[in-house]
Amino acid sequence: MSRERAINLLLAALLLAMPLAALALGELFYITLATRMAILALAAVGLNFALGLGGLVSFGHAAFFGIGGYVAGILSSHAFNQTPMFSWPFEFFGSDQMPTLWLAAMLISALVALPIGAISLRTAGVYFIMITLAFAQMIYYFAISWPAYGGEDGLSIVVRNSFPGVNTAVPLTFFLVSYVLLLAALALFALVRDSRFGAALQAGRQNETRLAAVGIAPFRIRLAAFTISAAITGLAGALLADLNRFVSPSMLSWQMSGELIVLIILGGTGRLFGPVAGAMLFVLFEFVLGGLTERWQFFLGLILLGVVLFARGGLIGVLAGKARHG
Amino acid sequence: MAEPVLSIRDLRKSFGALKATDGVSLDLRPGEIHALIGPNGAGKTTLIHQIAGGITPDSGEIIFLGEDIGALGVAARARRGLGRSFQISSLAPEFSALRNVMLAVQSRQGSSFRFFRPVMRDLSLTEPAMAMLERTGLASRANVPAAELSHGERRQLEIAIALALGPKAFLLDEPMAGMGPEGSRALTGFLDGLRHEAPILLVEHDMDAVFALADRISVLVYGRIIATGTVDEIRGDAEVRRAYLGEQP
Amino acid sequence: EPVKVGMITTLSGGGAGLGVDARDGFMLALKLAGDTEIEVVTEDDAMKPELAVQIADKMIQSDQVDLLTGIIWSNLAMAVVPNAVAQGKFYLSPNAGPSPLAGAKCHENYFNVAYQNDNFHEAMGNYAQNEGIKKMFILAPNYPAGTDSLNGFKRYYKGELVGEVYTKLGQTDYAAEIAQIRASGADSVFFFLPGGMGIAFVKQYAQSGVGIPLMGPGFSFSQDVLGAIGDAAIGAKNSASWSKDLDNEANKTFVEAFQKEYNRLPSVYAAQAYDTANLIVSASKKASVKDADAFRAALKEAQFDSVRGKFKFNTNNHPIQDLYVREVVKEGDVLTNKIVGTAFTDHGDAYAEQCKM
Amino acid sequence: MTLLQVSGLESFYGASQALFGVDFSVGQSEVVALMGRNGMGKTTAINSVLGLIRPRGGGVRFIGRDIAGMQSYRIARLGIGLVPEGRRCFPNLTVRENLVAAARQGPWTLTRINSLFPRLEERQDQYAHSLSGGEQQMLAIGRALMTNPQLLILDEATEGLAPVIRQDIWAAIRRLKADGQSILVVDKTLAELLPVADRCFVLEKGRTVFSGKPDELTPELQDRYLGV
Amino acid sequence: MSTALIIEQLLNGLQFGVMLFLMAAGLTLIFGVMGLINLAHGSFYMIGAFACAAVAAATGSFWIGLAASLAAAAAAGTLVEVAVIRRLYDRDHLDQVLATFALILIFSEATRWLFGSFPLYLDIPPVLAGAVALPGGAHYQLYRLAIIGIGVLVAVGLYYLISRTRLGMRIRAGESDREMIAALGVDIGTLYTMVFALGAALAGLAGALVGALQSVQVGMGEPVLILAFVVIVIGGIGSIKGALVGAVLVGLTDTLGRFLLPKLFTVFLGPADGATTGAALASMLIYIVMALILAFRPKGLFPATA
Ligand SMILES: Nc1ncnc2c1ncn2[C@@H]1O[C@H](COP(=O)(O)OP(=O)(O)OP(=O)(O)O)[C@@H](O)[C@H]1O
Ligand SMILES: Nc1ncnc2c1ncn2[C@@H]1O[C@H](COP(=O)(O)OP(=O)(O)OP(=O)(O)O)[C@@H](O)[C@H]1O
Ligand SMILES: [Mg+2]
Ligand SMILES: [Mg+2]
Repeated sequence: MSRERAINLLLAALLLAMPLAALALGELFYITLATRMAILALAAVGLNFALGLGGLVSFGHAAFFGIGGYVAGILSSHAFNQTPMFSWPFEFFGSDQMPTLWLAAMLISALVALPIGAISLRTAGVYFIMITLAFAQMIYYFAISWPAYGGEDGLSIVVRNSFPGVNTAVPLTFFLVSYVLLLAALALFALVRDSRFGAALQAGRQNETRLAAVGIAPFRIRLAAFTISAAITGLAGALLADLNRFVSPSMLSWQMSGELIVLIILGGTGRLFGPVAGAMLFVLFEFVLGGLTERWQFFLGLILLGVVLFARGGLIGVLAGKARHG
Repeated sequence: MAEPVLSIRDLRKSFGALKATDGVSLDLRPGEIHALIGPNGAGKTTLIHQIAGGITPDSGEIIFLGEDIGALGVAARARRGLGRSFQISSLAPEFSALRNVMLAVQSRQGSSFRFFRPVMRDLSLTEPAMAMLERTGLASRANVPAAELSHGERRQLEIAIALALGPKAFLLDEPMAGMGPEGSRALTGFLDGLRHEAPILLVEHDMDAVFALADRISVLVYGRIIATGTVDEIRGDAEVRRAYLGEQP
Repeated sequence: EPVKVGMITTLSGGGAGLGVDARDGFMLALKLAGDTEIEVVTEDDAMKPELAVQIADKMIQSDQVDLLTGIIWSNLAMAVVPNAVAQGKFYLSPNAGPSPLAGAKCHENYFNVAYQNDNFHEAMGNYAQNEGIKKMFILAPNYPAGTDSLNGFKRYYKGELVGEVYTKLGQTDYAAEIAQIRASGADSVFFFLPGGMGIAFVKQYAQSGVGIPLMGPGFSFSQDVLGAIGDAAIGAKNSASWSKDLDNEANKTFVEAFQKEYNRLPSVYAAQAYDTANLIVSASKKASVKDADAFRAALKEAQFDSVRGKFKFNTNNHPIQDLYVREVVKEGDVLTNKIVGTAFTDHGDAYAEQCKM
Repeated sequence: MTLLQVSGLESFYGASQALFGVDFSVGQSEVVALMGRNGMGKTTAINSVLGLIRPRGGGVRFIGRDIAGMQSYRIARLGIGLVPEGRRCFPNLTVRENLVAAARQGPWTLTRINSLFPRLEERQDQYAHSLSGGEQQMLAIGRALMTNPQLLILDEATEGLAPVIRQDIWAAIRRLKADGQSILVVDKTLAELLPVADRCFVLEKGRTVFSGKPDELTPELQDRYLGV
Repeated sequence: MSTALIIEQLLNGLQFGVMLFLMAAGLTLIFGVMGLINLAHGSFYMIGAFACAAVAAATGSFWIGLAASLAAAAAAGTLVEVAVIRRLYDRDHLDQVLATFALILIFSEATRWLFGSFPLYLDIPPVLAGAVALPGGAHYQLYRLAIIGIGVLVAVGLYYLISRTRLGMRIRAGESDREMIAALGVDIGTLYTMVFALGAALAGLAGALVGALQSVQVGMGEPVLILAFVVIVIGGIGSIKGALVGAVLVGLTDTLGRFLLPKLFTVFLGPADGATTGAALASMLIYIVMALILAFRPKGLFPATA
């Protein structure tokens, strides 16, 4: 077993152990904290399909995160209030079933990602960063000023949506649901990374000309990756909405996009568990420092700076050493 | 005479005032090595790029296996069977030599939209790729990332990738460049055999190799072909000597 | 009976001034009351709704607080309040009062000690109406609080609107809007631009020399921003439920103590938070916070000395209070407000009827 | 006088060692050939001399100073001009800009470069990224000459050049040598290299395995070390 | 709608554009030319504004404040380059993102620590108060005209520096291949420190100049950061001309959009709904324009190299 794999297992175990320990100690909040870590990690794993594998630095992934959240929020608010969302061609009253919401969140995020990706992928490098930002900003400003679902004030979800057979209102249950989804996404990531598709995607990141010259058109590969990536981030958005029982445009903001990128870099760019390590670390810092001092952002900044300067390749980079290239 | 595999008709391309390709017509026949030589900046690489699809010509036709491929993209042309090597090595730097070659094998086998099967455990990818590395003498470096190969080794890898595509025609842009005497000699022998698999359009400044290999030579100067002929014809051509060969021993 | 209070407020970034004032006002009240039973944990929300929710969860689940308070911004309140009251905690708002929480989504454990968001705007609308201003130009950012603001204003102002403009949230250059104001032929301009937007607007407005009188809700001319606006603010009319020169004992004590303690003048946020703290103190004296029903009743009675003079809760737990019109003046070299009129007496809000409680 | 003296040089890429003890030297007004098969460490040795790779063992002395571990810009300013392997022209600069950006005073001027490579003058306002391979090679040589170095290092500088131009380059090298310029050359065409070289060093697997005059490099040795 | 108003709005758009350019000028150097992703650009802008406000308040002179803003931002820039950026040149570009993200947090909180939580006062200097009359009945503020002037001067100066001097060539060379330019004997490290400091100083200058029109408060740099990136990317990274044209385009689009779109929608939807819908669209407008430009010209309006 490689060192990196051992660290990955350890991280997965730690994340699982945290809420269990919390439960044993009666510290319920740490379950919520762990859930948040898992969900942010999931969002970042989503982004990692595009960024880590494809080198597509999307500075607009908050759009999908937020769309996922809003899909969950909107569908469940209609279900809760028993008001139809639309009545043609059939009456649709939304849903408060998590599987339905997840599916819808992933589907709609993917559907939005498709045209955005198709246009954005005409550009490359920093231009890609900025054009994805542009699309996210459009959606953000739309959400802020669109009154139907609360605008900038956001939309609350009155009761947590349900999952057949379990009680999601129990914090641990909801954590487990999120955790399992995170593991599933990680497994998918690992599979895709090592597959033919993943090989093409990664080759495109390293050298687009080379990829095309062997007969694989980079555009379609990337568009597919971007869409998958958006769908997973959208799924995370739906979960976060349920955790917070609230969605608002701040989930769509550029700061959120930036934060997702930061999570990946913090954990280790291009690593399977990079987003997980990053999310765990970031949420932990935010939580611990926030409780210690009012100037927590200053110290958070210092710590992050320390990580970039002294931990080459992020947290996993430091622990596991140089990445091995297949 | 057999139908040409690749046929270029009156191709033109200008960069501003510069006519980089100025009405070039050229055939590549089955089984031949057709060398394209000419001074630096004559437009050889530009011509290769146009055939491979990286640059769109201003006018003219490119017929490959009886089909006009002028409207196709780079990847589509590669899949039709145009295998190329780059004058300045172009590799996936983080991938090992083996994975660089596997990429070509994967493309040759069809769709890259396969999400689940790990490539490194896929013998249908690794075995042909390894075979190509063996043929080009890079087998011992199979697991070294391309970025860590020496210059000459990268040049060899370029060839291995082009081979792995199993193309119906090769476009090789200065394959000898950067290879030591030993490498050049080996590659010369290698290309000599390769022409039976697919014809080669060979751009090369190494005249020993060109004279040893070429069935026909075209000389490109300022975007125009000034002469086409056998080795002996070109060697004897006064203008070619003046413009390109210089004082050959 | 000890009460544990969780204060979530904005202590970093551009909006920190408001949070700092609210916290300081709150703490001052506890200090003056000499109450050692009330323990406060404070945390910075950085103006992010998600973070505010996380902190609320932590305070409720981990710190075991009995009640929450402190949030400045409506969107953060919307994120935190429904969650907190659903977990059986009390929430006392020292500032934000979004309309859903006053109406359909009101809750027995949610008390707003400040105002319903529309109040200040309604007051200004009423003032403009009573003053007989013929042509108004009105301006606010394009987000719910902005549209609510202009709707609040229009609820009482019935004259002609020669311009109704919605700006971009976070906009910093207003040359284009000012040009429109200049060309509109308005008699007066009402604007609602919170935080830095307001500072930028008023400065640029003064620099442009347009000269049509400005009015707005108290936020844009509150003590925390007046220093940054400078003399450009002098003469502007604004509405608030409180002013430093309000003539009552509680207020005198408050203003004096605040200046002494923090070496600056208090703002309306400080005043509201000060009242919030005093309300908690008054209720905790009457009932144990562990007895939710009794404590709720004690809160509802609102028997504390408000710096606003009289204070009582409406059916939706929002204040019924007087609203004043103030004018920015210079005292020595300090800019501040003085009351020039009363816009409403015993004013409630427009959403109370929708509240089924 | 010895201009450059390299002894026992050891260099690493990360953890993997590439040079295990390389020795060579270049004297004043001398043309020295550094030879070896692909991947034997020629480029690594050159990069170590210039401080592009920090040597971990051995000594590098240039005009009597110890330059091992010095920053590469200082080394270059002492008077070493490099034509790197793979050209490395600045793609976002025009031909002219490439030439003048790092130029230093001396006999080599833009005019002289332009007369050496008329092709460059024709293309002077073109960005280097769109130059042909050979043009880039000329530019890399011109750029190094423009720094007016005491020691010129050519790492495969004739790669990709047309035979006529290559003849010109070798002619130029001979002229430079006649003018007293010291040159260290790596090149694959022995037929052209050996006649101009005063001394040869051969590397194998990161070690110097031969040093001597070109005529001492017998066909057997050539076959053993260079595969000719 | 009078012609005077339309002329004035066009001028406003132009002015806003040049102001955007001024705000983006430092970033053009650091990001556009040196190729460093610097999210902390807005922090330098903020530092400039705070330095100017504090010094102007202490000395009573805007001009001394302006000098202080240049000095403070340049000092901060030097510090950042030497302590942080320098260590990241041979790393993945993304490390710069994380590092400068951390710097935003540090600078914002440090500024609040030093200057308190409340916005500071900074007004335009008295000599530049007032307006000049323009033909057609419009008049225009002197200070804003001065900003246009300075913006254009900075643009010309930068253009000259980057395109015409050897220093500019070396910076650009360093962007594409640091190792190679060093191997040619150029002390690229020190050069980059200096240029980074210059970029920071320009950001500080913009902060001071624009700060006099806006609110000098913590966090003021963040919206600027995004706008500055937008401007540079629309224009084409590395091109000064592009940045200027991009800025003016954004300025005009934004101003005219804010002005005209609500009017347009009012015709269909009535005053209140029309105004909000128009405003919503107006706030998305520059991003729509940016997306359109990049969709059709994937390297911006003036790609620096083909
Ligand atoms: N995008 C471009 N813009 C302007 N000029 C170009 C462009 N691309 C190529 N050129 C010019 O066109 C000419 C032909 O270039 P090309 O690379 O085809 O030459 P080549 O024959 O391959 O030369 P070499 O043997 O040196 O590689 C050169 O003079 C080159 O500078
Ligand atoms: N960036 C690198 N990282 C790791 N290893 C490297 C790197 N560059 C070169 N090497 C290795 O160092 C050894 C020496 O390489 P070097 O480039 O010095 O050879 P060379 O003699 O110049 O060969 P060539 O004639 O092919 O240019 C080779 O084994 C090569 O694989
Ligand atoms: Mg070529
Ligand atoms: Mg080499």
